[in-house]
Amino acid sequence: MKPAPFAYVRPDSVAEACEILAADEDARIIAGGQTLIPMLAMRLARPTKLVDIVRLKELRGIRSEAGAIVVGAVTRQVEVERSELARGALPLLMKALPYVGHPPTRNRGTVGGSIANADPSAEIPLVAVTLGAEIEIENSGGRTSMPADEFFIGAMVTSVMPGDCVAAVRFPVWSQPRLGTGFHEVSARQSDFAFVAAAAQVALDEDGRCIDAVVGLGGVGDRAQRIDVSALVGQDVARFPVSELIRSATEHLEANSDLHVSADYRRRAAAALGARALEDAIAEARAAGGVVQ
Amino acid sequence: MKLDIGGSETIPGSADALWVALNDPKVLTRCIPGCKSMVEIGPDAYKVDMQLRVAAVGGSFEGEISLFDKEAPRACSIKVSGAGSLGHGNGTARFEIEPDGDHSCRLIYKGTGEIGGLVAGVGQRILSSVSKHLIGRFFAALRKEFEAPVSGAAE
Amino acid sequence: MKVTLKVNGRLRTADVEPRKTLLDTLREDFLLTGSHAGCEHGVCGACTVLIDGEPSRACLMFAVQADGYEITTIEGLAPAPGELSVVQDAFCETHGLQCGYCTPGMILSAHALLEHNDAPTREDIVEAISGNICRCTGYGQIVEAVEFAAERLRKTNAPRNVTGGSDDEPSIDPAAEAGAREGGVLEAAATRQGGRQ
Amino acid sequence: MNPAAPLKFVSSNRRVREDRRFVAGQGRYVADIALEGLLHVAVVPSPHPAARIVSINAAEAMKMPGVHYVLTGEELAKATEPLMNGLDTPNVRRYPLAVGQARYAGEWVVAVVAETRAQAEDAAEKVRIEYEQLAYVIDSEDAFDPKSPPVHAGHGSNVLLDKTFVWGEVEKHFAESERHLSFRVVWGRNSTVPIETFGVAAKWDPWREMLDVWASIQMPKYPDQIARALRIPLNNVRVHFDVDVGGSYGVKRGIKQTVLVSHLARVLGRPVRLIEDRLDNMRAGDAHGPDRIFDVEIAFNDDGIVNSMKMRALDNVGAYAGRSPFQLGKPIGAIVGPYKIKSVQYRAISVTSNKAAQEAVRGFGQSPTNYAIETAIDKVAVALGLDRIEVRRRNFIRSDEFPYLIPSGTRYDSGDYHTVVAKVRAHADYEGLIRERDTLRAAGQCAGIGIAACLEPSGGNSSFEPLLNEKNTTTTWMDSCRIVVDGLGFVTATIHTTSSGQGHETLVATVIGEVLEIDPDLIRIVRPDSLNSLPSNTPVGSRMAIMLGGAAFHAAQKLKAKIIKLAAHQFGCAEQEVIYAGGAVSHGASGKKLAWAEHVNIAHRNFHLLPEGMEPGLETTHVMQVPTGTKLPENGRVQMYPCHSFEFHLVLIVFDPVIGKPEIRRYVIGHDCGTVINPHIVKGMTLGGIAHGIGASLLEEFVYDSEGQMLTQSFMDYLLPSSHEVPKVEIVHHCTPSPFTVFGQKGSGESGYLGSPAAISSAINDAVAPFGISLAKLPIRIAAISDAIAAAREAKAKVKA
Repeated sequence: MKPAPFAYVRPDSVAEACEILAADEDARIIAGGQTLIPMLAMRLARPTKLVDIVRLKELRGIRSEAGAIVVGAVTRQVEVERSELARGALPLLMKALPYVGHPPTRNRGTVGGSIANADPSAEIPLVAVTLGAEIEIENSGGRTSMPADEFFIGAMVTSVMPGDCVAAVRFPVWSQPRLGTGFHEVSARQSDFAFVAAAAQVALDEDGRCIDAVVGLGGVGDRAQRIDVSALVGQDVARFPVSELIRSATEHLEANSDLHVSADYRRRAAAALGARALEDAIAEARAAGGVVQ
Repeated sequence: MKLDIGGSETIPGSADALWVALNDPKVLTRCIPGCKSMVEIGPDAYKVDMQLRVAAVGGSFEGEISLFDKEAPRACSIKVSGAGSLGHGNGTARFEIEPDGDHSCRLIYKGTGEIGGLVAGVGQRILSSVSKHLIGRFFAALRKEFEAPVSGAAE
Repeated sequence: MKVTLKVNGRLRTADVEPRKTLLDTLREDFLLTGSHAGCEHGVCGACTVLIDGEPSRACLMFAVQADGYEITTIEGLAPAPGELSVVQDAFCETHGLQCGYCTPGMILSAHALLEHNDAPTREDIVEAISGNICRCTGYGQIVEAVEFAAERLRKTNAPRNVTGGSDDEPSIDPAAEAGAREGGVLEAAATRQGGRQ
Repeated sequence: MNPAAPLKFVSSNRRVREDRRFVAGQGRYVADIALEGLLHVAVVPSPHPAARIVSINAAEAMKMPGVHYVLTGEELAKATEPLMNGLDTPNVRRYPLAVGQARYAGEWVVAVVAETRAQAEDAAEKVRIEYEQLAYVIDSEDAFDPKSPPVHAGHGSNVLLDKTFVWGEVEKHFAESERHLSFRVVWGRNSTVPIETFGVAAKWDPWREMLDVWASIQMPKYPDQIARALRIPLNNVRVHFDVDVGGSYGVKRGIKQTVLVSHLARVLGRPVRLIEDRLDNMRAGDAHGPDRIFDVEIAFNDDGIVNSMKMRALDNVGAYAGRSPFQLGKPIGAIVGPYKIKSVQYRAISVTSNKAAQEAVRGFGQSPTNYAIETAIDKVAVALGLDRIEVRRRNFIRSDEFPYLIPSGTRYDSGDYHTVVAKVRAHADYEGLIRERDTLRAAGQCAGIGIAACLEPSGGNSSFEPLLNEKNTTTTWMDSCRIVVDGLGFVTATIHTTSSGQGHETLVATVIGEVLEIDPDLIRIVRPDSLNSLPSNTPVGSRMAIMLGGAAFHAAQKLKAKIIKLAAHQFGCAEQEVIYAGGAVSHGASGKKLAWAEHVNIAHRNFHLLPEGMEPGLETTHVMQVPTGTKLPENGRVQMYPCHSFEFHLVLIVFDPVIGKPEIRRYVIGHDCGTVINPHIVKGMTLGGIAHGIGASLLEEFVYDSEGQMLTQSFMDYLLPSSHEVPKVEIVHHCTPSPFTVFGQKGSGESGYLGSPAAISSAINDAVAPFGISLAKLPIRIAAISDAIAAAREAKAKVKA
């Protein structure tokens, strides 16, 4: 299992990387390589050239910026796990990260790599979609950004064009004091691809009414998706039939089947885990500050 | 790995125009994702060369496409088979065209495919998603043929 | 391409194709065969090495990507020839292995865990080794080994291995002992017996 | 030795001596062996499950950089004999590369040799093969149908074996029994899948006419098979046994790989190596395990006593068969499990199909059969509303009934099943476990207790071969040990096979140390090459503690006898008058004593002091025959294995009814393998076996789709348990020594694995029982549990409506 031959370049800047990519449509970016290298080894992928961006400082780091946390594309997943900044501001991402691969792959895998790879089961894209993150893309024209929901098109398919480089992910930070998150997933083994993953984040007011709530599901269909839980907003969460809401929101989801689980299974698990994630988020938010009812 | 495909697409063209387009190897070459050439090897039979790519995954395929059970201009069956570095596949589908006004029609399709070899052996988890995406790309390209006709498109 | 890698504290140079993995380079160019190929697609962990102290898959990195990092392989763990690290010795103590194929990667993962946590819970250990598949042991004695190593590391000021030397090689000099008549060579070490105290 | 003397080294918690080199990364596996001028092989797999090979065009491949050779099946077949067949099926021929026709998707069709593996893979892509697809058959029952397309046209059908045994008065017992029940269970195709794939390197020296082979091998008669296939004298083959094997548990047979590589080494005059990559290994390492459908009928009474059983086992061996059909034969030696079932009808059917070939897997077919038997016992208990442990207790052979002759002709050596079960019950607090289960159920969870009791036949007799193939008249499966005391008094002993983590060096040193009363750590154990070896049948069938341990014991006894004779001669007394202790011999009456070094000195240097007729030097050898294995089968009955270890599993599993992901909350195993030689090793085997069984019952399967394509070619879809999936296991020990072995030891290399799939299935079925459903196919996937519960709930809702 050895890759087909390719050339290797390590440009000094994102601009240079974009130039190389634009000039050769068969060139591919490599960052952490934790997904790309197996594909190379099996010869599923056979680029002419690998453009190694993992050491580009301009793509690295975690910073707080205008109501968001911006994570540079080549920031390793383990660096986010260990980041105090992320821990405080992105509790949902922190809950999801332990499910990403296993420790050795998180040591090398990058946040941008996971985004660019767009696996329908991947946790980081799920959190990005759930929170409505923006994906920053750089190319010869400069940097633009795009909502995660538009960025992900299907399994391994994104809006990235030849010559584009995912530069950063801008996760919105919720500032409400009563914030709660929930994350659940089911997979055959803990470190496997999720059959279904569910993420939820909720903000409550002093009285326990929902100010904002989001629920996202991964692994069910071709890409991570948000489900509509807007009915919860303005409601007293203590009295709201959460599982009913999730059940109706997931009833007609398009779901895939594979040799491990059926589409029906995915729909059932989506309803169950979605409800569990939302319930967890609500419980956490109720426990956070304010008056617990 | 078996794949069931099926659905219907609205095409912004007349049923007759769609029929002509679907029988035109030039149109098909443009619409089939990754298709580099289609060479006629017999009546309604073509040899195709494809350079398929979905994200990082890609490979070259050689195969054949044939049309049969034609009921012009309303229905036909298509048979596709091919093999390449990623594996091999074959499938048949039945197309039916229903007029939907003067300048629009519906293309209803249903079929089954089978994918084997490497890509089925290591990628079964996302194979159906990827196939759906490719079919989607085909129809998007087909619609484009009618929205903004380029030279050589069906009239 | 020429690459210069820092492996086990030493700079090593090799001329490799870009497609050559760090694993194959370590094994073929540097003859460090303690890192093993199990799946070559990042699942089994037999190729685990430490990169800047963190367990990583040597099959999921090309040698051309690896310059500038501190790479530690199993060969870099033993303090001296014939002498084992605390973690290595603990694996011997609990028999945390059978065929030995996954063992180097497993030990490096355990080593990295204990570097930053010398009082890991069972869950911490299970998580730390979850990327290393062992087909032989069912992990029970591996978890015990890591617990035992942690315990020893916490008492790191106490002399290690007070019960005697290694168990495999005779520590006595056969030539010196060969002349002994009473008792004879073979009884000399009969009291040295392995086993946890 | 003195049976009353306490054991000094045996059963003590000594370190495993092999471990030191492995923890240092100093194991020496086949991929680590450096050979000057080594060439590498990549193979081209067939994409089709059945296809005629119309043409092969290697012109482009030959032009690729670094390429030395492209070998086809036709060429190889001309130069070699077909690989060994276990059954008498001469038209089911197998060669390392497909000849004329490919019979499963993934089968190796062409081999490419190049300077590097990467170059070989580059060139392999350029080989153009034209196929004509043929009809194929995948499903086992379809393959059994005479109308199915035969995988081997020359054989005429897909049935390799269809043999019905009737042991005892089955029909009478069925007629007399108050109740009957029948069911089907399916054991999905899985295997042991060691982390090291199979690898082999071969070098041919035309001047010495010597083929040197290094391989990660666990294959009985491996050198013989190489020589036969290559048509060269056996003494032209030198297999190096001092290669560490990265796990096997049965499957590392590798004969096709070896013949392929050896042929290439001869043709090219350069050493050649093939290390399967994971894709090669999964799809065509020919190392898949049993793939079996059981139809079982049980006749029993209202009190739960099982009188008789009819079992039909249909096994799908895939496209080719070496010894794999015999995996239906070994279970005959424990066909009634630990129970006093009076009669059995057993129909063993082995079919070919267009799947990859099957190979021996840990337990050699016993674990699937145990799963079927234990499912039957659970069903009897459920049918009668009796406690499942109680039903087992009622049917167990009692400890005072051993040796116990079972209907199929094997005499079980010893056991105390009731006591083991009682100890487990007490340790686990069975009643408390039931309360815990019921509490979980009341809280809306699915919870179930799993129970399995089973035997591990051990000692490596292979009487199933003559039983299933009358042309085979083999009645010995010996193993050997040689002990040499050198001129300075140091002891070296030999093992004549490879080792894949079972601790044979520790075993042999411990046994010899025990007999000679010397420190085992001072005994060196070596694995000479095959030309310097005594007979061995490799560590198959949980045989090494019994056979290699036995051989070492007897060789040491011979050595001790020689020393005693030598010393008595010096003392001028009878041998009976001297006492051997700690390597020294003393004569009580005279107070004379001769130390170890003095025996050594006399034997090595003082011929004039030796008793008449004694050979100089200190060296002894013992070739051991399997205890109890002496006869050919008679009337379908045979003494199969000498020893029978016992294990009893008690498991609590819980899962959410919608998510369906089983969590093993508690796992207790009672284990009795007689005298334990090294507790670390036995513990490791048991824990590892349970983990392996967790894989077989919940996660692992080689899945083929209806078109004959394998969907699980990587570790992303073939799922081996990680540390997260294996719970902490509690082991309850018991020791019932075997009367047939030197220390009372029994085998333990398959322990845990033989019962854990049955126990886990039992727990899950107990958990879903409230829904009125059962899950009858392993592995039991998460979705299968959840889907079945959902369907049951829906059906119930419909009835209500």
